[in-house]
Amino acid sequence: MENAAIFGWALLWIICWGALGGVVTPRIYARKDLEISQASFGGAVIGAALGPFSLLPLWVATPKITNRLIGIAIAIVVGIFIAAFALADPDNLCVANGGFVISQLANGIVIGIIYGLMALGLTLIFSILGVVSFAHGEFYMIGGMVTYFISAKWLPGVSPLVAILASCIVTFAIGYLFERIFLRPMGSGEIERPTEYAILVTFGLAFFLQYFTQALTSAVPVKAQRFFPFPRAELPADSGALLKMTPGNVTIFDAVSIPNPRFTAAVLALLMLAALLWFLYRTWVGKALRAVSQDRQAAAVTGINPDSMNSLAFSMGAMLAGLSGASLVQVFSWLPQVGIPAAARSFVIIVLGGMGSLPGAFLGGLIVGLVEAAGTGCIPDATRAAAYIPAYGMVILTLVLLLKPTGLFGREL
Amino acid sequence: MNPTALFRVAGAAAVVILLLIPLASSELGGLGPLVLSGYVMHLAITAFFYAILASSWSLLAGYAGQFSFGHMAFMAIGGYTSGLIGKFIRFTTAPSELCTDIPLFGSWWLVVLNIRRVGTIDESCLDMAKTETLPAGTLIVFPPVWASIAMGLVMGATFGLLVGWLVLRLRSTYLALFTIGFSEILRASISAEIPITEGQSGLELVPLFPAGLLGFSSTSKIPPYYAMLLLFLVAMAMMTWLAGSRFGLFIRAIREDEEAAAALGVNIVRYKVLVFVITSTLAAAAGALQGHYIGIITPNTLIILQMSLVIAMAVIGGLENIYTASVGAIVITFMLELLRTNITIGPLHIDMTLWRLVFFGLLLMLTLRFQRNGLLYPILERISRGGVAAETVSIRAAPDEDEVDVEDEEHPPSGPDENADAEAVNDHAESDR
Amino acid sequence: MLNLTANNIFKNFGGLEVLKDVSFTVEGPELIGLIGPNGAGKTTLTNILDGALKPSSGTVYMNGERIDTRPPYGVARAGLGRTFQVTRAFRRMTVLENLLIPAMAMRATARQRDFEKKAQDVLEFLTIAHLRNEYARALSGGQQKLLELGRLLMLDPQMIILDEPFAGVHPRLMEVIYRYITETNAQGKAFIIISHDMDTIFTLSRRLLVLNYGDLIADGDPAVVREDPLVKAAYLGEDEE
Amino acid sequence: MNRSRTLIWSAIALTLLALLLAACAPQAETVGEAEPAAQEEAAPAPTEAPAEESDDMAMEPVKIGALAPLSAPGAVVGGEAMREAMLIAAEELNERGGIMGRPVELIIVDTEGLPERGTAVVERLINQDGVVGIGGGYHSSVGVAAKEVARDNGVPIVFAETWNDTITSVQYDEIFRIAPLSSEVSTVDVKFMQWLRDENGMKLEKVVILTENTDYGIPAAENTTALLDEAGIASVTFSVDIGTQDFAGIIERVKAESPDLIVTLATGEASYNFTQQAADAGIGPQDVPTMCNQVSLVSDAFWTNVPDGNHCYVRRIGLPQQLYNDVAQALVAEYSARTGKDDIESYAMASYDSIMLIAQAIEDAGSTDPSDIIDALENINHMGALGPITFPINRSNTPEQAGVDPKWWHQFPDPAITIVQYQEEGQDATETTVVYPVIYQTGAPIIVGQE
Repeated sequence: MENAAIFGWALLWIICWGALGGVVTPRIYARKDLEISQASFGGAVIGAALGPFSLLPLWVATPKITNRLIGIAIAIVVGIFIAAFALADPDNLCVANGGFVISQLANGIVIGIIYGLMALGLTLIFSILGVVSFAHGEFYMIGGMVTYFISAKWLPGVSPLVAILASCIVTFAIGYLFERIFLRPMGSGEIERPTEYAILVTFGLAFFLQYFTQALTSAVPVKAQRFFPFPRAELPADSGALLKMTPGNVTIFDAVSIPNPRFTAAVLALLMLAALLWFLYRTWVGKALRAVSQDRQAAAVTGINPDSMNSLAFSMGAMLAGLSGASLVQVFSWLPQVGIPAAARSFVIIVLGGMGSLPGAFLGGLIVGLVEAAGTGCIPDATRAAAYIPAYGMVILTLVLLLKPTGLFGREL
Repeated sequence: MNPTALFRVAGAAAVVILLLIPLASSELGGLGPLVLSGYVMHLAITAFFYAILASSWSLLAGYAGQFSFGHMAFMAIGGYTSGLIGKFIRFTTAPSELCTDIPLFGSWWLVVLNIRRVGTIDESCLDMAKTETLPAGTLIVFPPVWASIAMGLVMGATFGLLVGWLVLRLRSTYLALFTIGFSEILRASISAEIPITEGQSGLELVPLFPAGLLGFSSTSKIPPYYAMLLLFLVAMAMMTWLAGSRFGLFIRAIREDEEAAAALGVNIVRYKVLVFVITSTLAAAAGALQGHYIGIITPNTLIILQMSLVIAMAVIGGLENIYTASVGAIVITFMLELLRTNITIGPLHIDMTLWRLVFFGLLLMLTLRFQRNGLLYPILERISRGGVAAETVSIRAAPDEDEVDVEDEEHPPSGPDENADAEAVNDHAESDR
Repeated sequence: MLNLTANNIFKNFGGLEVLKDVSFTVEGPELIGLIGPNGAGKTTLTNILDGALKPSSGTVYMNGERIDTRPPYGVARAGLGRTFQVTRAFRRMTVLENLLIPAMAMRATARQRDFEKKAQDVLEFLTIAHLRNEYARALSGGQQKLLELGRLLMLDPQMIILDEPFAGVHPRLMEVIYRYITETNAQGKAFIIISHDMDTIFTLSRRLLVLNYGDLIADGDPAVVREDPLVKAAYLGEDEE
Repeated sequence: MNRSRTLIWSAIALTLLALLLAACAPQAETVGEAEPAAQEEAAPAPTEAPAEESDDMAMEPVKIGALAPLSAPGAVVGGEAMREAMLIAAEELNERGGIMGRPVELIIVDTEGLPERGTAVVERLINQDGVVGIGGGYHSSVGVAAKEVARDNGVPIVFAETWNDTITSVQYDEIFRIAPLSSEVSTVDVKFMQWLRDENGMKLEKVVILTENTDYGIPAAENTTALLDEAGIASVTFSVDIGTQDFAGIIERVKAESPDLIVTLATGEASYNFTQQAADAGIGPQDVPTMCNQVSLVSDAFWTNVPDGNHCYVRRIGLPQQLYNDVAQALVAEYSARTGKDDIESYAMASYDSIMLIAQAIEDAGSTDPSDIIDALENINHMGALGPITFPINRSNTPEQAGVDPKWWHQFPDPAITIVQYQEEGQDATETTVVYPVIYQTGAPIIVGQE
């Protein structure tokens, strides 16, 4: 980094004014008898955005702090951050190379969609049962393992869709059994302190599933073949300047390249997402699920059995994780341990999106995908950029928990 | 004999036995037929190490209800702080000129080393200073191990304070997620900052007693055994005292109902932060001691797997009691070693190295589901039945029938009406957030 | 002499005004009833007085000290205790421990045994002395309510807010609670009692506050308030729902 | 609290006592003398007198310890291969009639890839099981920690697969190594690259190194970088956390560097992940000359995980299979029969040799006294699967006397290192083309991406 000082000062500026805005704004709003629930966070981001130039008008005019205002402020903060980075390090690939930036963005979005699908399962479980499943990563791992073993070992040559379906069934079944045996008693008051119990018992499940799989499959990494390789194609026909497809890759405009397995996985994820939305909003069971997530008592009065909704939600959540695993086993090498970072990432996403919020989970997935892409792509020190990959998400997690524990779409605390 | 006195005697006997165990070690020739190899001694030390971690985690999670997954991070903070001080700090009687020199009292200087790697050899500025700038006869003193361990404790306490303060607002699940995040960031940083921490290669630490102790060499197992035992006993004594004092009362009240405790005048901020500080200090102390004993510490000690081991020990032993948690840790440490034997049942050949952890996970889940207070709890209950142990009495059915309102009996904790019921659910949901 | 003053309390929840300009003063050991239809803001007001919620605007003073800026435990130490609508006993602690907590919290240097005698007296007064070593979760709902009242005696505040003390309680326990209120009040502690039970509240209290959708619509002698047209309207309105 | 406190104290005492007794009590199922004793993980009786003190005890088995990572976070694949090879060694020894007429008992312990576990298990091997020498060893960090225990107890370790230079450069009497030195491996890598440039006309101005931030990866990358500098080749190092799965971002950066050659120093699944994802992104081994990690020699796993990995160059420790000696041929035959693999991994071969070396040293010394074994090891000339193994730099010929770097202490000086290349998709590791060094060459390198 050449002019690191510029970046440092910009960061300092953002942090100091943000802190000031966060501390002072709620007091001013309180003194004027205005609503202060958003004042702290809103003040912080608005302060971070333009410092005194935005804080003073805010304090004088004290407008209602809407999500729109916060959104604009966040956009400005991100803008300043990027501008400072660009000034500080003009030769950085993220600044100087447009194709690189777009490729990274494309990568981030594609992988973010799949992260989002997995986190969706977790958030579904949370919205119905009120627990975070720490075994989510293991369902992801099992989904991939089942898909691999069916498509490569037991029934070679079978359509990958069959294998994916089988992995759905397996993860759904494990989720269902676990919920019935271990989580069902929580509802009856048999278990003291159900939230803590749920944390520990899903943690135990994670431990069990991981070692169980390892004991069964040994620790050799495996990987499924590409589900649906691209046809070879070039457009225009000879130069391939616009679009160039090989079985493993598609390159657009000679600059943006998306590997086939990721592309397939993202498309699968989008299809699943559509199916999920259809299920939740168009079927009776889906509506019942949503009803339970909004008001358990009221739903129970209307004849919905909350217990069976719990089972359904947990199994479906597990299945969604299994599905993400199934669609990614053709992208990554698969081991019994692959679930751990994936689960950690899902935690980040649901906290960022707001626990229990379905759109939040999806958007959170995209953001985490993009941040990881930006982190690995832009940090100038090549020996550190990738070494910190597991930390990027966790930094988001801790920051969100500290600044706005409700996340982007969470209900008020 | 009255159970209290009985247990007191048994407790004292246990301490005496623990103190006498080294007499049976092979280093001291064994005790009749009982000869404990260095390996058993090593296991005992490790068992104490885990017992300190599990019992302090039980104070944090079982008593105060703060389900932190960052306990191993504090352990690592203790170990790494002590190790980094040993690596980077020296005391000299003359300024080195080449390193960062900080004047102390008299003619003493504190020197912060600047180490760079040349090929495969680490070259520190002090080595150059020895030949170039330092006058002959300059004393170079390593920081004493006890002092670096003490700094490890201070760092553990500081981070405990920081984390405890940051997580004040966070309940259960959020707290668990935050602490996982904290520990993962720490792990990634330690792995990546190789020039400082040596990354995955591990940071080497000087032995606990570099010059040996009382005729035992620096590699003897006996001084570390007593050091770890001492820390264990001190930690248990301290936690016993804390748990029995107002502190214990208040943190349990916070676990049960934070708002109600606050409404009754309990300074929840102070006690929540304090319990983090105390337990992280204990974890850091254990980490520093273990680091010096093993001689190396790596970021892999922070992986979630290691944390789950401590959690499982505490839960299987009994989460809500520091004693059951520590006994659980000791038993499981030995069990996991003993279980490394292959079992052949007919044609079935079971590689226990792999399967023991599967069974362990299953045991953890079943314990949680069917024996929430841990597997040791029923033993405890049986021994003390007929005694007056407060915790066990209430397991009996509700008292005098005529005192109990029949209508209430059917819905014991329920609220006054439909509306209140709904609110109760909301309250519960809120406390989950 | 106890003095609690609430000045112009407003409270918004995301645009919903739950309390609108509520002001009142409590002087000395009064016995006040606080009534109002569901959603009137009674519990919100309690939470604001207790420090669990911060008012959007307005102030609360107790004996000249501002308490709305304090955390709940600071308010408790200033001399205001409360119960909760849904009983919140420390379920996995014994009855005795439940009682010791407020007593110890109030005094930094105290030791447990200093209070055991007093706790015993309180338990006997509340007729649950035989349960002292039980876990609170083993108690019936009514007994848990008594336990909460006992904790307040150990806290020894100047003013007590009871949120629905009579709801769902067996008549015999109700007598105990009734006796608790009158005797404690006679010892010089002020009470604010929130209740749906009109009969009890009208006979028990000597002053009545009526909240309706965030407005304090009446404040005065129960007999007068009962005839207030606004109050009647509020309750009639509720009946129509 | 008091009651439960004392209560639990008694429980502590009881359980601890029970466990201590259980841990030390002689176990009934200790393998009998007549049986070939390749026992894993058992805790045999330490209470009996050491064998060499009594002639009556002549049939007491000779105990040899072995280190291997057999559970996570260790590299389990490597550990399992090593275990298999070492078991073959033990069985062979027993079929031959054991060592000095006594059966051999091989005790394999799991290091989990953690130094603290490594310390514990070495402690156990020496103090509990009473082994007289230790072989195997995979993770360098474990080796670094284990060497201290070995030194404290004066028991020799022959490391089979720990490359970190410092393990030998500290010059402990007890520490021997038949694995290559990390720095020497890098030297071969860079010589190979120079050879490609100078003799094969390949354009080579910039190299990207992908490494894992471990005790293996970081020093290897540092060495390689330094050597590349000397050779006038620019290099950029990307280091990743070992658990990394998604390399998309890094690969875009690698791509932007437009490297002429890529070196993968990440091991395990990270290596597979990187190579395949790079191939998907269009800079795989078929697009840019790539030196894949040695795990790519496990051809089954390689082709499963990296279907587009053709034309990878892989560094191979040990001779090419065509040049295997009789020992190696026999070993491969047995190993293939057991595992279904066509070739043996270099580290499995080395771990086999490490056990055999210790066995021969005991025979040479005619004693199971560890210090005698160390003396014998210093003077050994063992025909192993790796070739004739000697340790020329030792106490009678110190690095100072020999004028060499201390890293050569107790180091097997010439483990053969070759570079092979997959030249057909799905090719078996045994059929790969040896492209370097020229004396072993079986075919010319296919250099991709040259326009």
